[in-house]
Formats: sequence, structure tokens, C-alpha cells
Amino acid sequence: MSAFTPNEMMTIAASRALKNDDVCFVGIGAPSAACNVARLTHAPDITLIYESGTIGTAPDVLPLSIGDGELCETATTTVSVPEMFRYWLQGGRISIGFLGAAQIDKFGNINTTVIGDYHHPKTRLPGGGGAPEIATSSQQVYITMAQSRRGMVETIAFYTSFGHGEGGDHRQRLGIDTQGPTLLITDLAIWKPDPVTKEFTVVSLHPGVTREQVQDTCGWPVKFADDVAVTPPPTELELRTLRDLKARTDAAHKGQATTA
Amino acid sequence: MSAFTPNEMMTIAASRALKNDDVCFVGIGAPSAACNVARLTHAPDITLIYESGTIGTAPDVLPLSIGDGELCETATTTVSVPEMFRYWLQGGRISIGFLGAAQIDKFGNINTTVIGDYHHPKTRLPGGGGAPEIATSSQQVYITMAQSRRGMVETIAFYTSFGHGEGGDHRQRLGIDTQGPTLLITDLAIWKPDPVTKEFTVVSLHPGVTREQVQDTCGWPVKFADDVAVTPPPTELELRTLRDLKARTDAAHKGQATTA
Amino acid sequence: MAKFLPLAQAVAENLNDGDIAAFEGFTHLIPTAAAHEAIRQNFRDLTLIRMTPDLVYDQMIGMGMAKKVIFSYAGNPGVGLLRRMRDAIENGFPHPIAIEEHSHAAMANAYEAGAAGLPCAIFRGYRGAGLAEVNPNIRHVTCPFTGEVLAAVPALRPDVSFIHAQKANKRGDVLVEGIIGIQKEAVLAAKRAVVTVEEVVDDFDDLHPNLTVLPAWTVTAIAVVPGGSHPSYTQGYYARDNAAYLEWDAIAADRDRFREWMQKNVIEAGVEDFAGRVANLRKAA
Amino acid sequence: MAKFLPLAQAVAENLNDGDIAAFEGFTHLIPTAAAHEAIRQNFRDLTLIRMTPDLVYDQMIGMGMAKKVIFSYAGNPGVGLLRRMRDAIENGFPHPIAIEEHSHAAMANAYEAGAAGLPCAIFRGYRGAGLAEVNPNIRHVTCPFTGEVLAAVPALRPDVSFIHAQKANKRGDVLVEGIIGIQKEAVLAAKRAVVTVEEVVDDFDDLHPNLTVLPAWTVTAIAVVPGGSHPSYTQGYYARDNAAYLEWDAIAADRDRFREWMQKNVIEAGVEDFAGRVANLRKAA
Repeated sequence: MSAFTPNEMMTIAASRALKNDDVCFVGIGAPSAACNVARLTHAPDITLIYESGTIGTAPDVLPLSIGDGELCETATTTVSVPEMFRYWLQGGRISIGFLGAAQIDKFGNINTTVIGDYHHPKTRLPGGGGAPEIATSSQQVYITMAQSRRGMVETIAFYTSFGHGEGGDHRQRLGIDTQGPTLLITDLAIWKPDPVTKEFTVVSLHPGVTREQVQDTCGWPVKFADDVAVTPPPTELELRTLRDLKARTDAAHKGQATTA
Repeated sequence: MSAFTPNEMMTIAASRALKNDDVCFVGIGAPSAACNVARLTHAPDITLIYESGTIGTAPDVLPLSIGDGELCETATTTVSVPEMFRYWLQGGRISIGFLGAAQIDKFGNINTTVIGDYHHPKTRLPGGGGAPEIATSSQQVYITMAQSRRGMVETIAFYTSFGHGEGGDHRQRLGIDTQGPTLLITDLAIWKPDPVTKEFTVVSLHPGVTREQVQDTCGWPVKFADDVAVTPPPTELELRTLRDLKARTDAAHKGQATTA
Repeated sequence: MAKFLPLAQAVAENLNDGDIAAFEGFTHLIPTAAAHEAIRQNFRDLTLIRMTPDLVYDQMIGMGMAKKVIFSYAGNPGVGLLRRMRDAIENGFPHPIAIEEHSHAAMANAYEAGAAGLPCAIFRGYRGAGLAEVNPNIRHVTCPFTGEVLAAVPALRPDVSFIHAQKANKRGDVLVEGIIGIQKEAVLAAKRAVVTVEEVVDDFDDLHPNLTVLPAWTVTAIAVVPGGSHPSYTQGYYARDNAAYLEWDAIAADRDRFREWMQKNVIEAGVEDFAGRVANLRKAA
Repeated sequence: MAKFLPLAQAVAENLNDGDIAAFEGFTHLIPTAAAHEAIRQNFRDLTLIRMTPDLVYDQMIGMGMAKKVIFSYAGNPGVGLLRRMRDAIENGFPHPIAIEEHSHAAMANAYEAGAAGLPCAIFRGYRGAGLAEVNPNIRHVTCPFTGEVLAAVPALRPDVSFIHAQKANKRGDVLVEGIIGIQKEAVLAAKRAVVTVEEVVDDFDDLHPNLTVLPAWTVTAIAVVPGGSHPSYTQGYYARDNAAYLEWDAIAADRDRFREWMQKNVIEAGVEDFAGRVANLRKAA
């Protein structure tokens, strides 16, 4: 088996969590790569939905934006953005909402809005886009991100999207009847929420990763499951599929800028 | 000029009330004939909308239903029924809502729902369909019907669609900011609401029609304007256009029933 | 995920006594074959939803299958009244039925809300209208920004919706085109959806991306029934049988004649008869 | 009724200082040429609405034209941040701007409500979300049937909306296809609508009846600008200039470099330059 990077392991581990009959609302970046690797390997019939309105899309290269032309060209159908958010997301048809995160806490609450005070921010980030309702209307939410102490923090500055709040039954108390974050896949480990407290707990370490590495790159005291597994390394097929996809993507997105 | 029937006069008088830049929500029956005669004579660019979702339609024959195939085939675009009622009617884009009526009172309130008590009706009629909101969301409402004492009554059994209610500023008091019925065209006369009381008043008698005929076929004491005009008779072009349209329509709708 | 089934099986697996069912079609694409199959299987106590109940609901009501009808226009389109439905409402024959009556705007918004997973729809409607006084499911909400009072109706969420569509592909995606009416919303609002189609094609690769396509995973069962919307029509396949609508007025006017007609044309007929009924309407499409 | 005008005139006649304006496009069909024309005409005190403010709003904000921005995702799609917008929010440069921030679901529903003539939209949203605490235009209504509390936002009703579309016919009807985004709603929600198109064709007779067509009487002005959405794309005409989006990140990072770039590529450029910018992207479309 080839050597692989932590990022490749992250994407491939995330891809494995997706099933053939999932209907997946795909965030851009790492989620998009994972979803398309799943589609190109073990889940050929997975339904991928991008918030631009493309349903059942099967791009040959990863889109740079959520609205690239190929998403539409390869989709089963392309609907308007209001319909996407009303009939498809709010309608309860999404099994997995797949999000990336700038900042996350141990309960899967995500911040992509601001660092610092909302009204006088130190750093203004892009904001939530579809995330606030993806987080509450999808049956489950998967999150993927590379670990860092800046990204995985004890307290996030802003609840862009709600995970398990302060843990326990906080979602139900707010009238949210979906499961919320059930899986966090980082470049080092696979995390699942504790059944009671809902705190993310490491259930599997990627090959060669130590508990110390996980703790050193995480801003809260990490809980580990009683039985921590080792994530199976990428197979040749998974790795080749991911790398081919990335190579096609890089080739497609290169090109001459002709002023913006 | 040829002889013409009262019904032909009614349709042609109604067609003349429509302008080239009107956007007309067309009820089936007499309104549909009038709208299409207008389109085929003096108002070639009039926009005709049927509640089935067809916008800017130009049928060669009159549809039997509001959803005949030709309405779609000749339309600028065909949208879903929710969109029709949300974006196009409620959105305030209709200049003229054109309704027929089974029963009407002198304030242009229409009943197409029941004769007798709603819960124990003597006669159950089809109901309102689009009319309740056509009557309040269109900028103006035109009504066309053949006169009869059964159809033009002092008190209607049911307010299927609201005209001027009890008259005066009743619409405004209900928060309705559109003009409501501004024109009633029958087989005998043209009626307009009194500016203050909103009671329908005869402003023009069709050629050869007497005041007595109008009163004899109307269930309330008829008010006549100070100056009652005579409706100009149909022109050759108008009459030929209407008769050709009817002939094409009859030919198209004939045919063998092959069980329902 | 859509299963391709014979119509009898698709109906048997997805309709139950007591269900809230919608057989939708807005003049175009009325699912007559599915309704006739439901009549043959003799379901009872149905709550029937449809904006424009026409011949098929007249037939189902006349056969005593309906407990309640939720509707906005109960007419034979372009012809007149629904005489079996009238007989049930006016005379309780063959048995009394409950009605919940709305305007088209209300029903369209209510299906839209059902498809959108909302509990209710709000719209500017029913002002001065008599229905607001006789239908307790017409309520109001106040806009929290302007104070305007808007009408509210509960979302429609059928147990099962039946629609007719032009075609499916082999994967089970369904295309509806032409006058698309309320079909998409009726399917997405329902717990289960059964679609009859004129034909099955290999794929939809040549279709424009913005057409009304229901992905296979939104449909429960698909049955291939050429002519399945007769005497309604299927754009691109066959024309509306206007004469049959005119003829129905006389059939439904008489209780005995109605029963005889139903016996011969529905009870003793089958799904395979629809193709023949549209044979002479295909040229005109 | 749509008038065909040169873009400069269409913008001058329909945009005013202090207007609430939307330049909409959801990655696809961004009306760059119209935005650049607005920049050249140097409008001030605009309230800019857009779900996904990207390069063109970064440019308008950086040029000091915006008083307020109403938005749901302020990013350079696929690249990162909007550095001129950040500079305005974080440092008040070139002057402070107000923001009203929503989720995509809220903005999409708010445009939909605007197109539908409603004062507000209701949806199941913002539960547990921080925006509900910092944005006073996020309120609630209670379903009068179930008691469920739903989020409410005011309808969006721009004074003027600008969109880019594939084509118009001679009568002035406009076709939008592919990723149709929020374009139809942005036009129908606005008091005035200006559309740039790639081309004008004789008629739309060969189009499928269910496509997104805006009738001529819903559009105020049409300007023909080939390439008018560059560096965004127009499906069927030219591909997205991904490299330009990447390049923008560096340009916008520096105040001086930004001004220089704007001077050269917008202020001293013209509407006629867009065709050349997409010349090498046409094959890839």
C-alpha cells in the first residue's frame, strides 16, 4: 500500500461513513471530496445535493464552488435555491448534512462567522450560508476538519450552526428533532458523540496516530472511548480514486485569469 | 352589419374593455371567449393567464377546461400551480381578474358555492376554485354573465368571492387594497359601480335593449346612470373573429367519447 | 426507492382503508387508471384530497369509498357539476360525506407547505370570503414585522399520493412536463407516492436540466400504464377526450346508469384497457 | 415592459443613490458587467442585498458605495474570504458599513416571499443559531394548528434587481437556465429589474414550456452584454474563470493594489471589454 497523508486518510475515512442510499447535502471542500470518493468507490448510487440546487450530481472533477457548471450538467435535476431549501432540506429529505468547520467545540457546535465579538469582530469570516438549517434539518450531520488548537476550541465565539449545544438533550429542548452531529472525522481520528453527554469522543485513531497527537492539536481535554480502534488505512482503490479525482480537479481549475 | 345574438354582444363588449397591456387572469367560459376575442382584434399583446399555470397563452381554439394542452403549447411559459397563485396572482401582477358568476348581487359579490344553507345545501355548486383570491389580489375585477332573476339576486346565499361587500368602503375595511369589481358586462348592458355606494349601475344598454328588459331579468331594483349610452354594435371584424373562434372551438371539441 | 410494479400491486401495497389519499392532476395528467384500480380493490373510508376533484372522485364517491373530501373546485371541468358528489352532499347517497372546502390558493399553498415540511402555510387570502366562516381549518397569523393579518391553512400531508406522468427512466426517476400543476408537491408532501407513466426510457440524459423530475428515491412505486390518464390527457402522448367529459354529465346524473357504467367500464375492465381508449386521441396530441 | 437599452443607460435609469439593490447570482450568472457599470457611475449609500456577496460586492464595498449589506454568505466561493468587505466590517475602511446577516434558507425564503407579495416568510430555521440573537429581523410566529414556533424574516423587496441571463427574445422575454439560483425571485420581488443577456434571439418557440422564462412585462430593461457575467459563467456560453477568483484573493488583500486594479479594469474599462475576457473560456463551456 502506498504512503498517504493525514488529509487523504481524513477524506477516505469520511467517505467510508457514507452509504449507497444516503442523500447527502454536500458542503464545499473536504466534504465534497469525501462524498465524491464514496460515490466513485463503494456508494455509486449515493445522492449528492449541493445547495445551488443540483440534485443527484456526479461531477468528474471537484467543484471549486457550490455552483460550478458540471454539478448541473451531471445532475438528475436542478431546482431553484428556494425550492432546495424548502422542499429538499426543510422537507426532511436529507439523510446526511456534511459540513466543514473553521471552529468547532466538543459538542459539535460550529463557528464560521466571526472571531471576537459579533458586532466588533477581530476576524470576520464568511458566515453560515446554508449551515444553520443543514445542522437542524438533516437527519444526521457529519463534520470533517483538520485538527488544530485554533480550530478545536473549548468555547466557540459564535454559534453559526447548532450541534449538541451544551450537550445532553439540548437539541430536543430547542425543539430540534434531528440527530445532529453523529460523526467527526479529522486528519487524526474518528470521533462520535457520547450517547448521554453528546461530547465528541475518539473512537478510532488513524494508522500511526497517538493519543498525544490528538490531544496536542485539540483545545479541549480529549475523551477516548474504552475501545479505541485503529482506522483501516486507505486501500489502493480508495487512494487511487482520491488522487485521480484531485489530479483531474487541479488540471481543470488551472488556467489563465483574464481579469476579474 | 350582420345580426348578432345578445350573447355575442356580451362577449364582444367584454372584449373591448381589455387593453393591450393588460395582464388578465382568465376564468373559463364567457371570460375566456372575451379575452381571446380581444387578443385576436385590438389587443394582440394582451397577456392571458389561466390558473393551470399557463402565462401568456394564445390558444387557437377556446379551451374546454382551464388546463387544455393548447394553453401550454402556446404559452410564454408554464409554471406550477403554487407558483401561479403565489408569484403571479398574490404577487400583484394581475391587472384584470375576469370572472363568470352563477349568482351575483348588486355589489359584485359572487356565489358559485351553494344554493341554500352551506351545511345542508339545496344545490351544491362547484365552489370557488381560484375566485376568492382572484377577487382580492387582481387590481380590478371584470365580471360577465347572462342576466336572469335567478342569477342576479338581492342577497346571495354564500360569499364565494368578495366584491364590494355591503358597498362603500367595505373592501378597505377588510384590508383589501385592490379595486374589486369595476365592470359587469351582461347580455343586455354594461354596468359600473357607483363611485360612492359601489352599487352596480347601468351605464350602457346594448343596441335594442330597453330599461324594462334589464329590470325584468334582474332581482334587485336597477339603478341607471344619468347618461345611459348605447353600446356600439359588434363590428364585422369583431363578429367574424368571435364566430370563427367558436366554430374552430366546436370542431375541436367534438369527437368520439371512448368511455371515461 | 421506486419499485416498478404492476398497477394492481402498486395500489394494493400503498393504499389502505381509512387512508388520506390524493389522486392529483390539474386537468392534465389525471391518474384515472390508478383511481379505477382503487375502485376495483374497493377501499373504504378514504379521505380524498384534490384541488379539482373531477370524474374520478365523482366515481369514487359514487361507489361509496369516501368518508371526507378536501377540495377547492368540485366541477366537471368545462362542463358543469359533479353529480355523484352532489348526490352525496345534498342527499347523503350512497352515504353522507364530510367536506373540507378551500380556495385554490389555499390548497396550492397547503400542498407547498406539505412538500416543504412545514405545519402550515400562510398567504394573503380569504378576505371577505364565506369559506373562512364555515371551515375551521382557515385561521390567521399576524406578520411580526408589519402587523398584517394573513390567512393560514394546515399543510396537506397525504398518506399516499397518486399521479400520472409522461415517463420514468430505468432508475425510477420520473418526468412531469407541460401543465405540471401540483404534481411535484403532491408527491413530496405524501408519505408514499405511486406514479403511473406512459413509458419507461433508458435514461434522461437528453432532458433539459431544469425540468420537473422526481428522483427515484422520492417515489414509492411506478406502474407503466399507457393511456392511464384517459379521459384526461398526457401532453406529448394523446389529447384530452373532451367528448367523454361531456358524456359523463349524463351518466352521473342517474344513479342506475352510473352503476351500470361503473360495472362495465371499471369493475369488469382492467388496467390494460386504457391504451385502447386513447388510440384515436394519439394523433391529436 | 422590457426596453432594450445600452447597459450604461439601463443602469442610469434604474439605480439611484440610496437604493436597496440586489445584484443576484448564485455562483452562476453573476451580473458583473452591471455591477461594474454601477461602479463607474459611482452610486452611493446603497443597501446591497445578496445571498452570496462575492467579488462584485467586495468591489462595490471597497469603492465605498455600500451603506449596508444584507447577506447570508460573504465569501470568495471556493477560495476564502472577501477582503474588502472584511476591511469595511473590521476596520471601517473605506467607511463603516451596516450588516444584516441571515442564513441561506432565510434569504431564499425572504426573496420567495418578496416575489409572492407577502410581508414575511416563515420557515423552520435558526434553532440554536447565533444569528437569531444578533439580528432583530429574525422573529417568530406560532403555527395556529400545531403550536410549533417557526422563524420569520421580512420579505426582501429591492428597489431594483440586476441579473444576468442566457438570452432574451425580441419581445423581451428572458430565459435563465442551468443553476437558476434565486434569479426569478430576485426579479419578481423587485420594483424594477435590469437584465444583461448574452444574446437576443428571434423567439423562444423551440424552448421547453417549463423553463424559467421571465415574461417581458416583468422586466424593466435588457442590455446585451456578451461575457457579462465573467469571471462567473454562463451555462452554454462560457466556463467559470476559476483562476480569476483565485487571483482576486491577492488583489483584494491590499488596499492599494485593489484601487489600482479597479482603476484599470473597471473605471477605465467598459462594457465592451467583457466579450474579450471570456474568449478563451468559450470552448470549455
